[in-house]
Amino acid sequence: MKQGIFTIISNKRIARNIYEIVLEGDTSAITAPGQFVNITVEGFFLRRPISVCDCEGSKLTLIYKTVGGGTEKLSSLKAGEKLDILTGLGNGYDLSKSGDSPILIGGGVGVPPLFYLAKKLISQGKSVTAILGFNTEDEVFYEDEFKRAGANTVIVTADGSYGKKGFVTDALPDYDYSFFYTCGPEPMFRALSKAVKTPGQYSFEERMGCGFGACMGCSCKTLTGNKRICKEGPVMESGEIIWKD
Amino acid sequence: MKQGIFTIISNKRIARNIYEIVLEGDTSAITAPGQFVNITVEGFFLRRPISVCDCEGSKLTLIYKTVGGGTEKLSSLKAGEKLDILTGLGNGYDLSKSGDSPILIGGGVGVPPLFYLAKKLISQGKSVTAILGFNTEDEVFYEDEFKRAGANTVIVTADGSYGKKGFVTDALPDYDYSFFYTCGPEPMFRALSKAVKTPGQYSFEERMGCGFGACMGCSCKTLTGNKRICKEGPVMESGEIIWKD
Amino acid sequence: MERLKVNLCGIGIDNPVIPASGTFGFGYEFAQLYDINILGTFSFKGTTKDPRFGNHTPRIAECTAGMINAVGLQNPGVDSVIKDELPKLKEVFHKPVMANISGFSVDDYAYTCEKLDKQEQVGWLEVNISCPNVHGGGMSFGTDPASAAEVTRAVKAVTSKPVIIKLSPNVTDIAAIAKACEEAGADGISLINTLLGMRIDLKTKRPVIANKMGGFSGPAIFPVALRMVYQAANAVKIPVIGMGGISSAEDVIEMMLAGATAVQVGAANLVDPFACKKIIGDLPRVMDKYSIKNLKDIIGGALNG
Amino acid sequence: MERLKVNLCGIGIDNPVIPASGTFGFGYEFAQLYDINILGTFSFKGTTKDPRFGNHTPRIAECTAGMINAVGLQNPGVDSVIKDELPKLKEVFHKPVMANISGFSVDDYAYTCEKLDKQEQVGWLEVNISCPNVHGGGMSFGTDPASAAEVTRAVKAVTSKPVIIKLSPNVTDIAAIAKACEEAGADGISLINTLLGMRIDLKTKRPVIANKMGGFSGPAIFPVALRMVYQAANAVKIPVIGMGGISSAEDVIEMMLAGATAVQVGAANLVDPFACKKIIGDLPRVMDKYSIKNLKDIIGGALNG
Repeated sequence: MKQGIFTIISNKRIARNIYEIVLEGDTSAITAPGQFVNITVEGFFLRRPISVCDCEGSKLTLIYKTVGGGTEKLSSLKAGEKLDILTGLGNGYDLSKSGDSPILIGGGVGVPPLFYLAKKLISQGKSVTAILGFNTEDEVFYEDEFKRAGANTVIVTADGSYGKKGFVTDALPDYDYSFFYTCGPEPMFRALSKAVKTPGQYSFEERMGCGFGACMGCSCKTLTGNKRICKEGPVMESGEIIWKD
Repeated sequence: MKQGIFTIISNKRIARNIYEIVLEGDTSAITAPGQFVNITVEGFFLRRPISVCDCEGSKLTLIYKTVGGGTEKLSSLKAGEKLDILTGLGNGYDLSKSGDSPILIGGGVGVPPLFYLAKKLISQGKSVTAILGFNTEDEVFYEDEFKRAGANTVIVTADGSYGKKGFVTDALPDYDYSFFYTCGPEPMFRALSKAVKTPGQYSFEERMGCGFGACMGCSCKTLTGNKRICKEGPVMESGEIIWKD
Repeated sequence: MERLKVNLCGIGIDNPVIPASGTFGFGYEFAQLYDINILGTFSFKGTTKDPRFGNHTPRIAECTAGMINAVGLQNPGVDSVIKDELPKLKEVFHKPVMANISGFSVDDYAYTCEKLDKQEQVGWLEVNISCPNVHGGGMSFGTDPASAAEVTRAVKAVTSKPVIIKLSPNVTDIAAIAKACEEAGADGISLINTLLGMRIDLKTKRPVIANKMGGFSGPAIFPVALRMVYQAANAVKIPVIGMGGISSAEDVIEMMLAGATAVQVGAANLVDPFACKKIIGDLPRVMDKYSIKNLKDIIGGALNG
Repeated sequence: MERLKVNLCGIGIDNPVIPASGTFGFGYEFAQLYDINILGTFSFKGTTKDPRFGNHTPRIAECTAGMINAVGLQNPGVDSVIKDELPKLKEVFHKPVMANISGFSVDDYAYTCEKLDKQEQVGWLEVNISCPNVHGGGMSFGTDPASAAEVTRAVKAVTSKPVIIKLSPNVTDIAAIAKACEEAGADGISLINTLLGMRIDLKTKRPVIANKMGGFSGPAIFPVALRMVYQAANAVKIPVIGMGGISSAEDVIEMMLAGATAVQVGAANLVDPFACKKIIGDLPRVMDKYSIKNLKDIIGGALNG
């Protein structure tokens, strides 16, 4: 983990309530896709944890949804403004488990970390399929980016207004895969856990105090013991998760 | 009283810890020299009350001293930034009492409201003398402005590093005057109250909650009853003040 | 607007937004800024049997997201309030007003409440029991269930209008105090009064305010206020007026979900004289955002069960 | 640096800055960021007799200038703390550490304190009495002078190191609790623990945290903390550790003027992991600004007389 001051290069709306912010700064603490950063937003006490969507050299790309005052304030910031950010938080996805043809399954604002993951896997010569689920057409983002990165990209929308109609679990049976990586809402996870045919990794969300393991605010029980989602997580193995119903 | 959004035209240091800020906005509520405005500084709960130093058309000039976090934040603001300001607060000085040759006696950061007063009195054809007291040379400000406005201007410094050495009360006996107007620290007021040869008006300072008479945070006792320094004050008649020792 | 209306102790009010006592004077300063008849009502300056100048200055200290005041109940006394203030108020405010009463003995409270109860402009009597009991070793009436009940009974015995007891938050068990007031006949309770707070001036190394300690208010105290309103509303059946750091329409809704029938807005009026007008104006939009049709339907929505 | 040194219950510490229990874990996360030996000491994660997972999530809610937590004393239990955590801590921290102990019965406290008292890394025992007393109807030990004294006596009977009782602020009379602990043999007191607070989610209309209420901390509570430290320091002669919203060197000095011999920094560590390092670094400059030669000289500087 590192604390750094980042400069905003761009901060623009890319879908309904969805923003992409590109930052310049010291990204050396970011070691794996699936990690997150924690951002101080002036006027708000707690930092805002946001997963890494892309990271190249000193360029850090994040995608966030405006869900309250903090993210709305963040969305109002302009190029050139500075942000205090803790980087390199969480464990991230384990690329060594992917096999030759991993599948990436994202839901809504859970899609961004999978983009960085897709790029890394493809750079290792893997054949990557990405199933990206959204509620409706105007919430869809990053389809072209995934395609340009070389992922076999499938968009599904719950209302069928764009791509295939239905949920990610409706599209999943059409594909063979060696391993899965997913990020999205827990209802999607629960459906997925019954539909997947291989082991995989899930990236979880929880309200966090610190984001670096100090406050125990985001603990969860797993088959391999208590874990802090911000520290031993957010990525968990399919085999260790205890599903609440 | 009016609430208005003002735009900063300039905000610059003019003496040690002393800043002059020029603002553009609706000044129609400002009706008399000696009134003050109350400024919201982002990140601070209470507004900062500052007396009016000059007001011409939509142009409002204030002079303030950096005494803590709020005024330090204010001094960091740049031209073009906006401020939420309550204007036209307090009673202000009564020009009708000046007579032909009023004397204005200011101490340190108490000098600014006397500048607006001097301009108004001179515009009414009065012969104005201004005795402005400071601790030391690098705290002196607005000497030229008073002179250009047409006031017979005398600077005194406690350490003699500039102008006449001593306190305003040392300079006072050199002049005849029909009435006095003063603003400054209370020790100066107490000394002045024993030295003046005519009635006059004092402008007082107190920690304020609201600045417009709602909270009773700045009440004081006078010979004419309880007064709120922010509402029935800040200007009081020499004859009504009860001096604490 | 129908969807904002609530019923406070048998009196319907157009909306639940009520400026808190001590932050709105007797209304005139604000009446010069906007038509204060848009308010549900307001609670006027705390009134005592005899005139009071209050504490020495400084009476005010600033805090992160709040302020401390130690005004000390400055007011002209109940007779002058009836003779001078209420007639002036009548010209600018045409709704029932909430009378706020303080005292330093049980008899004080009864004496002042009985006089104000007879004024037709007065709709409710809000009794501030956070004052020191001079016959009880100076401990506040509001910190002891028995004293709180004693004041409530004494006031109820000599009045006919709804009596709302304003509770002090500086207690171990707010539910016990609330229950004691209800059992003693209170028609409603309001909380929280200010938290006892303090600041020290690093330059002088002395307390900032002359009275050393004072009442801490502002957005900083909202989570404590919300918790106590929730605990009190769980403990009593009479209406609860929630207050403490409310400064937005969102805060009003959160406080009502915790069990408040109406809310009071205090410190916010001092830093933004238009705060209550803005909050009332924002309510319909914020209600729409959270799919709330009528405010009265959300009262206590987050309570157990 | 000599001018920052203070003496805490007979143990000299290099400076009065102490990360508060529950915000610093067992130190490792922070040891990766800076040399934690620059700290006066730190108070480690609240330890209980048996391992605890704590409360359901969400455990965290945000507030204006603060946060609410309801972690529920998650910890591996005293045996694992001694076997696993302390040896790991020894590698990164070479000063006496403050052990923080919680319990749900008087015997719990005595059992856990006795074990930790024997660890040579442990310099002080900080006993958190804000926990519910399962044999006392669930009321917190810290809300009743007799219960607070009972815990203090039981712990003192089985320990040799300085015992510091950590007080709950959710009480009517903090001075009475502080006195009871002193009379029962406490070597020091620390306060304030978190204020009980709550937030409600306007979208779900339910409390934000699973446990409904939780401990409110952060800069918002500083004026209440300062007031209680001032009241407690006026009431007892034993050292007082002040805490509650401290996030700057200025706050440290203000708290010491109110009577604190040392201070704890809590929530600030969570939003800025370098907070304590920055505060210690800023102290000399801020002391110069306010003409303070040695910190130990300002302890209680604003107290009566």
